[in-house]
Amino acid sequence: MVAPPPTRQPLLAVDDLVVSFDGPLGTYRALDGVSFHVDAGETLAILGESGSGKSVTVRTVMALLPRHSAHVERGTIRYAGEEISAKPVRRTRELSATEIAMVFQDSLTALNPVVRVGQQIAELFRVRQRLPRREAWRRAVAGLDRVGIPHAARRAHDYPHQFSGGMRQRVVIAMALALQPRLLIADEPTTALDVTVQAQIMDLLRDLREADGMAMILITHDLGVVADVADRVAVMYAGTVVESGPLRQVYDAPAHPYTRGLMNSIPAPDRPGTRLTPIEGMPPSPLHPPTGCPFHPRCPVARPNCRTDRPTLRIVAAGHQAACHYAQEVMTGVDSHGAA
Amino acid sequence: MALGTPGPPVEADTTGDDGRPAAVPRRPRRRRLRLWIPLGVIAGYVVAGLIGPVLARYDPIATSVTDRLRPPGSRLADGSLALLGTDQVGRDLLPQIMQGARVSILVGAATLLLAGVVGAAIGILCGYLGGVVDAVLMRLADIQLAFPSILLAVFVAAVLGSSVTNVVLTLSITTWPIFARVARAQTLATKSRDFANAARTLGAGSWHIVRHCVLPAVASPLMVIATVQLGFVIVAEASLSFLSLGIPPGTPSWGTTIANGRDYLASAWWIATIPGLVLALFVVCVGVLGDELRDRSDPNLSTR
Amino acid sequence: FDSDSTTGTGDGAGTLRVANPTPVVSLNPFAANSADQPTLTVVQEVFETLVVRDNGEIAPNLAESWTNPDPLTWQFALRDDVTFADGTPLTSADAKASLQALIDGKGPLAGLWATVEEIGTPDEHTLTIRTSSALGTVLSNLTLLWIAPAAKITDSAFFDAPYGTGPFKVSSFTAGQSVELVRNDAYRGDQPKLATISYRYIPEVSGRVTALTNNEIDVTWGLPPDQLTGLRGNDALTVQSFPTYANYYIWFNSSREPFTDARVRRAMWHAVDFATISGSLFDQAGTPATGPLPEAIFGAAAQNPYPYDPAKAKQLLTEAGYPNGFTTSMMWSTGCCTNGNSFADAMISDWAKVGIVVKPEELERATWLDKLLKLDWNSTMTTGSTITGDADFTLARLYLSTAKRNGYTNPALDEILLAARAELDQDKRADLYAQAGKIVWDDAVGIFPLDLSGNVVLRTGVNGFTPTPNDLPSFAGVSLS
Amino acid sequence: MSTATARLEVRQLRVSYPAGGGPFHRGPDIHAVDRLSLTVTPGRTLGLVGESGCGKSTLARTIVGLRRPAGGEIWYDGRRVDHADPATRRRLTAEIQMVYQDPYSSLNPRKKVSFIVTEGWRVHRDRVPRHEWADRTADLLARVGLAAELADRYPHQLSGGQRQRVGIARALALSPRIVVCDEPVSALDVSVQAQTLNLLADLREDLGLGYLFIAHDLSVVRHISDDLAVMYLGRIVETGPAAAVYDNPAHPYTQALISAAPVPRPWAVPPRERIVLTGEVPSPASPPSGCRFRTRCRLAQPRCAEIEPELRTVAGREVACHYAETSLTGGATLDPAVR
Amino acid sequence: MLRYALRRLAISALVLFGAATVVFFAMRQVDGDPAVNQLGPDADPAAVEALRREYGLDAAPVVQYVRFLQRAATFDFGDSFRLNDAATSLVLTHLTATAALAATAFTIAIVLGFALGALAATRPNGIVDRVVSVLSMLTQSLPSFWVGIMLILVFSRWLHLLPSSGAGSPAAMVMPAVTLALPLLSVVLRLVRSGLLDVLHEDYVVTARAKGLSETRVVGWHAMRNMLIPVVTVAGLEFGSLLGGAVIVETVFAWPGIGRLMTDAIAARDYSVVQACVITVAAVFIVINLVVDLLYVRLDPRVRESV
Ligand SMILES: Nc1ncnc2c1ncn2[C@@H]1O[C@H](COP(=O)(O)OP(=O)(O)OP(=O)(O)O)[C@@H](O)[C@H]1O
Ligand SMILES: Nc1ncnc2c1ncn2[C@@H]1O[C@H](COP(=O)(O)OP(=O)(O)OP(=O)(O)O)[C@@H](O)[C@H]1O
Ligand SMILES: [Mg+2]
Ligand SMILES: [Mg+2]
Repeated sequence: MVAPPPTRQPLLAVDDLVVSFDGPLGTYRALDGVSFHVDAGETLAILGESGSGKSVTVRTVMALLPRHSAHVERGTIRYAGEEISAKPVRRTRELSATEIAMVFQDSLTALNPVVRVGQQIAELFRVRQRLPRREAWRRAVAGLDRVGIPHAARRAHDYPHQFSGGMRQRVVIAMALALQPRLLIADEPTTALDVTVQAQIMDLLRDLREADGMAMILITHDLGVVADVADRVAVMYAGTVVESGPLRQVYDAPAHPYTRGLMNSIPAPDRPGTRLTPIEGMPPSPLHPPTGCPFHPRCPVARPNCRTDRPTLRIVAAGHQAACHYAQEVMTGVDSHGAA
Repeated sequence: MALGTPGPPVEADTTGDDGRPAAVPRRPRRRRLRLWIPLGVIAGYVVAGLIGPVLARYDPIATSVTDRLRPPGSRLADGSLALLGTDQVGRDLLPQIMQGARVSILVGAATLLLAGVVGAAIGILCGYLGGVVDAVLMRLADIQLAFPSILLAVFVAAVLGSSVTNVVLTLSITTWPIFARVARAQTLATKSRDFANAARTLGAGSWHIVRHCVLPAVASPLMVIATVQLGFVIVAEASLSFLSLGIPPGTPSWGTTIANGRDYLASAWWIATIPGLVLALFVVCVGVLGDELRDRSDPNLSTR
Repeated sequence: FDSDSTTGTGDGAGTLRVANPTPVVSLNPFAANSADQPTLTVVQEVFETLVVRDNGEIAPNLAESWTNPDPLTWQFALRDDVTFADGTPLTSADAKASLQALIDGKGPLAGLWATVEEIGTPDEHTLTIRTSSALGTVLSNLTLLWIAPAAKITDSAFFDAPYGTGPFKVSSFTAGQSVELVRNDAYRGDQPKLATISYRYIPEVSGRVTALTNNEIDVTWGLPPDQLTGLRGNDALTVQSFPTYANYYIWFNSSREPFTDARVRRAMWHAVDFATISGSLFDQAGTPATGPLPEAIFGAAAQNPYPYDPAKAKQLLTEAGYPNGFTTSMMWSTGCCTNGNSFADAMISDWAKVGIVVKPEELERATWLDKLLKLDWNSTMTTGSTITGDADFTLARLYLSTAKRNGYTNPALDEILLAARAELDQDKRADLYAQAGKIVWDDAVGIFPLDLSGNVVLRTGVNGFTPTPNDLPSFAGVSLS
Repeated sequence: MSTATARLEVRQLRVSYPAGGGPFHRGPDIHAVDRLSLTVTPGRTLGLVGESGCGKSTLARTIVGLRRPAGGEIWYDGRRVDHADPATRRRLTAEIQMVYQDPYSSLNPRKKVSFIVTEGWRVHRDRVPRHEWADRTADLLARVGLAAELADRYPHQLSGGQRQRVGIARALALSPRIVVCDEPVSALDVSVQAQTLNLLADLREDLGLGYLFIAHDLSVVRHISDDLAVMYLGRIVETGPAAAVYDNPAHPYTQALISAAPVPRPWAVPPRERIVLTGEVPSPASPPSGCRFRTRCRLAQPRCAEIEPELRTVAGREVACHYAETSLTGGATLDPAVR
Repeated sequence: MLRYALRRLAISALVLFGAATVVFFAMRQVDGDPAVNQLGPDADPAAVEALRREYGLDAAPVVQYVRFLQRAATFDFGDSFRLNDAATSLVLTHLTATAALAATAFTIAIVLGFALGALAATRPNGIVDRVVSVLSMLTQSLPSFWVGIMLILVFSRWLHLLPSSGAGSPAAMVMPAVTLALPLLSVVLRLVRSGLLDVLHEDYVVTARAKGLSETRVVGWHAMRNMLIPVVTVAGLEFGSLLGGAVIVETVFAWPGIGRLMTDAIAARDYSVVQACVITVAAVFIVINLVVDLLYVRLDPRVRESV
C-alpha cells in the first residue's frame, strides 16, 4: 500500500477503501481498494473514466454516501493522523466545512433553490460558529465579495436562480471557503461551465489556494485543467487507483496502460484531423468485474498473468506509483506503444 | 371520506443520503419478496373471487334466519360450518366475502380501466395540444373536483338506476381527473424530450410521437396511480354503500357487507370487521405492489 | 361531556336528554310536516288537542264535551280555564284558527277534513264544525288537531319557538338538529317534573346506543330489535316494548300482471314463513299481524291467518297460470322499515323456494315515492302507522279506488269504507271496518306480516314514562331521580 | 441531386423565444439567433463554438425543423425548406438529421435499439420495405461499430459511447446528407469521445456527410472541423477556415475563447497569454447597442457602442469587429483605459 | 399581476358557473318532486301544485335557470324547501361546523403526517418506514364509517373516554376529527416521505451535510422547504374535499356539517339548499386553490418570476 512519506504526516490519507452498493441487480463494489493521500498545501487531481469511483471516493471521505444502499466494507480514512473512519459520522460533520470543505459539480443543484444565497453562507457562521445573525450575514457578504461577486451586499439577498452559472459556482466556492478549511475537495467544479467561465473559476481557486495555503483535491475529466493546477495526479479505473504521481511524470511518462490510453485519446491541437487513438473495449461492468487486473480486457500489453494476478500500487519512480505488472515497460515504451 | 379524494401521488422510492453507510449489506431477495408476496396475495384474492363462489356457492337469496348472527366457526342448522360466521339473515360470510371479492375487485378494476383510459386520453390530449383544448378540459376537471361526489352518485342512481355498472360510472367520473392530471404532466414532460424531438426530426407526426414516445412514458406512472387508486375506489364503493348509493342489494360487495354489518359492530363484530380486514389486506397488498412497480417501472433505476 | 349538570337533582326536575332517531325539521303541525313523527313528538309537549285517545277511547281534553246537533254538525264546549304560555286565554277562535290552518296548510292531514264546510265560534268557548256529509272520524281526527294561538298561527316565525297550552314550550330549535323545551309555568294541569327537555338528532344507531350507555342521553327510541337484546341486560337501562299503531305491509300492484290475480297475491303470502322470520328477526319487536290494521286501532278486527304453506302457494300459482313461478321485483326506500333489508332478504329467499324470483330494489326515498305515486312498481315493502288510531285513517286513505295507491279497485270495499266514514255511531263503524279489513286481507291486496312494537330505552332514574301506541313518546309525566 | 448543390444554407436566420412567458410581465422577445447566415457543405465540417447560451442549440433545432424561424430563410439542395409544404418539408428534412448532446435523454428509454434505429423507416413507410429492416439495421449498427446483438437491448443497458452510436445510427437510417451535431461528445469521457470523433470522421469520408458540429471543447472542434464559426449572443462574430480562425483569431472574443481553453500539456506548447473575460454575459433579451461584445471587450471604443460591426473579410476569414486588424496584431497595444 | 389576477378571476367565475349549471340541471333531472317529497304520498294534487308554484318550479326550466342565476349573483339561493330558513344561512352555519372539524382534522393530519413522513424518510426501508407505510395504507383502506363506529365503540362505549357524538365540546371533536384525518394523514405522510426522499437526494441537501449541519437542520430546514410545494398542492385539494365530503363522518358522529346538510337536501330534493351547497363548496375549492398558488409564490422564489 501507500508508503507514508517518512518526513511529514499527510493531511488526508485514504487507505484500501472498499465501498459497495446495493443495486436492483445485486450488490457491487464501486470502490475496490482505493488508496491515496494529500499533503498540506498540495493539490491532488483525481482523473479517471466516468463511473470509476471518483465521486464515491470523496463522498466516502466526507461521509456523504447514501446510508442505506452504500456500505464501507473496509479501509481507513485519516485526517491529520486522526482515523475519522472509525468514529461516528458526527466527527466527520464536525470537521466538515471547518477542516474539509467540498465543492460540488453542479452549482445550480448544489445550492438550495429556495434560500437566499447570503443566508446559505451565513448559516455556516450562525450554526457552526454561533455568531449573531448580523455578524454572520456581514461575513457572508464578505465571502461573496472575496470570490468576486459584484455588488455582493445586494446580491446576497438574491436566490440562486437569479445568478448565472459562473456566479453560482463562485457562491458554492465562497460557501466552501467560508470557514477557512485546510482541505478543499472540488468534484468537477467546472464541468457545467463554458471555457471562459471555467478559466475564471480555476484562476480563482488557484489564487485562493496560494493565499491560504489550502490543500485541494480536484476531480475533473479535463486533462487541461489538471495540467493547469495540480501538483500530483491520481488516476482511477474501475474503483481503484491505478496510478499516482507528480503531474509531469504521470502526463509525460504514464506507468499504467490506462493512463497512457487516456493521454493518447486527447486530440492533439497541433495535428487536427488525424485519427484519434481511443482505448479499445468497454469499461468493465461493476457487477461482473474482471479477474486479475481490472484493465486487462482492454489492455494492449496484457499478458496471461494479468488475467489472474491483481497488481497493487508499486513505486515506479520517486513519488510515482502504478498498479501494473509491467509498469516499467509501459513507462519507457510510451512512445513506441503510443503510436501502435 | 370524500369519494373524490385524489390518491397520494406517485412517490419515488429512493434512498436518502444520510451519513455513513451501515456495514451490513442488504439482500436483493427482499425486493423480490416485495413483488411476489403482494402478487401472491392478490392472485389469491382473484382465485378466491373466481372459483370461491363456485366451490362454496353463495346465494344472496338463500337466507336462513334461524342461523343469523352466528360467530365464526359456528355449526349451522344444516350441519355446515360457517368459518367466518353468519350475517344478520343467516348467510354464511365466507362465500359472501368471496362473492364480494368478485364484485369489489371488478368494480375497482372496471372503474380504473374506464377512468384510466378516459383520463389518460384527455390528459395526453391536453398535454400534447395545450392551448384552448387544454384550458377547457382541465377546467372541466376542476368543475368535477368541485362537484360533490355524493351528489353525482345520487344523480347517477336516480337517472340510471342503481347497478354495478352505474357505481363504476360514478366512481369513474370522480376518478378520471386524477389520471388526466398525471397523464398531462407526464405528456408535458415527455413531448419535448430529445428523443421525441429526434422522432420529429425523422419526420414523425403527432400520432407517432404520442404512440411511441408519450404513451409508453405515461403508462407506468398511470399504472402506479392505478394501484393506489384501486384501494380508494374499493373504499369509495363501500362508502357509497353506507349511504345506500352503492351496489344494489342482492349483489354483495365488500362494501355492502361492511355497511350492513355496521349496526352489529358491538354485538356481531365479524360481519363488518372480517370483510373490512379482507378489504384492508387487499388494498395494502395492491399498495405495496404499486410501490414496487414504481421502483421497477423506471428503466434508469436498474443502472443508476 | 358527562351528564348535564342539571340532571338528577333529587326533586326529579332537571333536563331530560332525548335522542331522536329522525330529525325534527319543523315544529309547525299545520303544514307539510303535520303527520311527521318527529315533529309530532315535540309538538305534543307544546300544544294540546281538543280530545285525546285514552286506552283506545276518545276522552275530553281542551274540549269538555261535544254533541251532534245534527249528523252534519259537531259542537264542542271548550274549557274556560286554559291559557297559552304567554298568558292569553284559550278561546274558540284559537281552535277555529287552528283547524283552518290545518286545512289551509294543505299538508298530509288536510285530507281528513276535506268535507268541512264551516267552522263556527258561536261564543268564546264553543266551537262548531259543519261538514257537507256525515263524518264519523271527526273525534279521532281531532286527536291530531293541535290548538295554537290564533294571533300567531299565520306567523311562520312563531314556529321557530312555538308555545301553546301544553306542559312545555320551545326555547330553542335548530331545524334538523336539536330542540330545547322548557317547562310552561302557565300549564293548567300538573306541573311537569322536568325543567327542560333537550332533543338531539343522532342518525347512526351505534352512536345513539353508545350515547345512551355512556350517559350522554337519557332516552331514545325506535332502536332495531337486534340492539335491544344487548341493552336488556344493561342494569343502567330500562327497555320498554309496547304495541303500536304501526305495521309492516307488502303491497302488490294489483293493476299489473301477475298481481292482477288475487290467487297470485295469496300465493305470495302462503310462500313465506313469517312466523320463523319474525321470530328470529324481530324478537319482541313485532307480533304476527291478525289483520291489515294493528290490533290497537279502532276498527281493527282479527282475520283468518294465512298459514305458511309452500304447497298451497304452488297450487295457487298453478291455478293462476304460473306453475313455474315468475320474476318480479320488490322496492322499498332506504331506511323505510325496521330491519327492512333483512326482512326483504328473508322473504325473497322464501319466495325463491316456490319459483318466484323477486329482484330487490332499494331506492332513495324520493325516488321510491315518485315511483310509488306513479304506480310504477310491482311490489313494495313499507311500514305505516295509523296515527289517528282510527281505521279510517289507513283504510280509507289507502284502499279506496280513488286513492290509486296500489292498483286495487273494489267497488264493494269503496262502499263499505265510505259508509263507515259517514257513520256517526262508533260501534257500527267498527263493524264496517271489520268487513273492509276482511276484504283487504282476503283479497291479499298486500301482505300484512306483522304489527310492530315500539320500544323506548331509558336510563334507570328516568321514571314515570308511559308509552303510547301512537309511538310518540311523551315526557310530560317523566321525572328524574 | 448533385453533391455540389445538396448543401444547407442558412440566410439571415432569426429565431426568437417569447420572453417572460408569464402574466406578470411580457418583455421583448429574446432573439436567441439573430440574422445569422452559414453554409454546410457535404463532405465538410463546420465547427460552431461560442459561450453557453449564445444560441447554438437554438440554431441547430431550427435547422432540423424543431423550431419555426422568426425570419430569414433555410435552403437545402436549392430549395427553400422553411416554407415548403409539409410533404416536401418532411422529405427534405429527412436528409438533415441531428445528433444530440445527451445520449441518455435522446434515446427513448422504453424502446429497444432496433426500434430506435428503424424509427425513421416506420415514419417514412416508403423508404425501406419491412422485410429488409433486420438486415439494414445490422448494417447500420455495424457501420457505427456496434455488434448486431445490441439491437435487442434497451438504451439503459448500453454504455454512454454505445448510446451515442445508436443516436448516430438513427440519424443515418434515412441517409441524410447533412448532420447537425449538437455537442455530441461533451457528455462522454475522453476515451469514448475519441471513439465517437473517429466514427464521425469515418462516416464523413465514407458517406460524404456534411456536419454542423457544435461543441464547447475547442480542441475537439479544432480536431474535426474544416471551417470554424464563432458565435456570440446570437450572431456569428468570426468564421473561416479552422486553421486560420483557431491558430490566429481575429475577433477579441475568439481570442479570449481560445486563450481560455486549457491545454492538456501546457509545457509542451509555447506559452500563451490567457485573456480572462470579465463582466457578465448580457442577456439576449436586451443585447448591448452596437457591437454585442463591447461590454466585455478589452478593445472596445465609443464607436463600438454606436455602429454594429458587420462580417467582413480580414486575413482570410470573415470577422465582425471594427478593430479586427488591431486585434490580429495583438491588441494589447491599445490602451485599456479607453474602454 | 393585474392580468394574472383578472385571468384567475375569470377562470374561477367560469368554474363556479359551470358547477352551478351542472347542479341546477342535474337536480332537475333526478326523479322525485320536491313538493311531493315535502307533502308525502297523501297530499292533494292541488296542494302539490300550489307548493310547486311557491317553490317557483312551475316555470319552464330555462326561466327557472335564469332566475336562479340572477339571484345567485347576489348570493341569494332562495329558501330551503325542507327547513324553514334561507339556504345561504343554512349553508353558512353548517359550513362553519364542518370547517371547524376539517381544520382540526387537517391540523392532525399535517402535524402527524410531517412527523411520521420525516421519520420514515430519514430511515427509508427501515422498520419505522415499513410500519408507517403499511399503517398509512391501512388507514386509507378502512372505510371511514367503519373506523368511526369502531372509535365510538372503543373510546365511548367501552372506555368511556370520549363523547360519542355532538358538536358541543372540544372532546366531542376528537373522534370525528381523527376519523376524518386518517385518510388525509396517509396521503400527507406519503407525500412528505416521497417528497423528502426526492429532495434528500438533491445535491443541495448533500451540500448542507457537507457544511457540517446537524441532520435535524438538514432535513427540517433545507429539505423540508423544498418539498412543500407538492404537499401544499395536494393538501389544498384534500382540504377542499374535506369540506365538501365529510358526510360519512358527520353522519356517524351526528356532526351538523355541510356534508350532511347537502346529503339530506339531496334526499329531500331541496333544490335551493343543494345548489347553495355545491356553489359554496366550489367557491371554497377555488379560494383554496388561490391560497395554494399564493403559497407557491411564498415557498418558491422561482415561481415568483414564472407565474
Ligand atoms: N448512490 C449510488 N447508488 C448506487 N450506485 C452508485 C451510487 N453512486 C455511485 N454509484 C456507482 O458507483 C460507481 C462509481 O460512481 P462515481 O459517481 O464515483 O463515478 P465517477 O468516477 O465520479 O464518475 P463521473 O466522472 O461520471 O462523475 C458507478 O458505477 C456508480 O454507478
Ligand atoms: N425554450 C426557451 N424559451 C425561452 N428562452 C430560451 C429557450 N431555449 C433557449 N432559450 C434562450 O435562448 C438563448 C440561446 O439558448 P441555446 O440553448 O440555443 O444556447 P446554447 O448556445 O446552445 O447554449 P449551451 O452551450 O448552454 O447549450 C439562451 O439565452 C436561452 O436562455
Ligand atoms: Mg462523479
Ligand atoms: Mg446547447
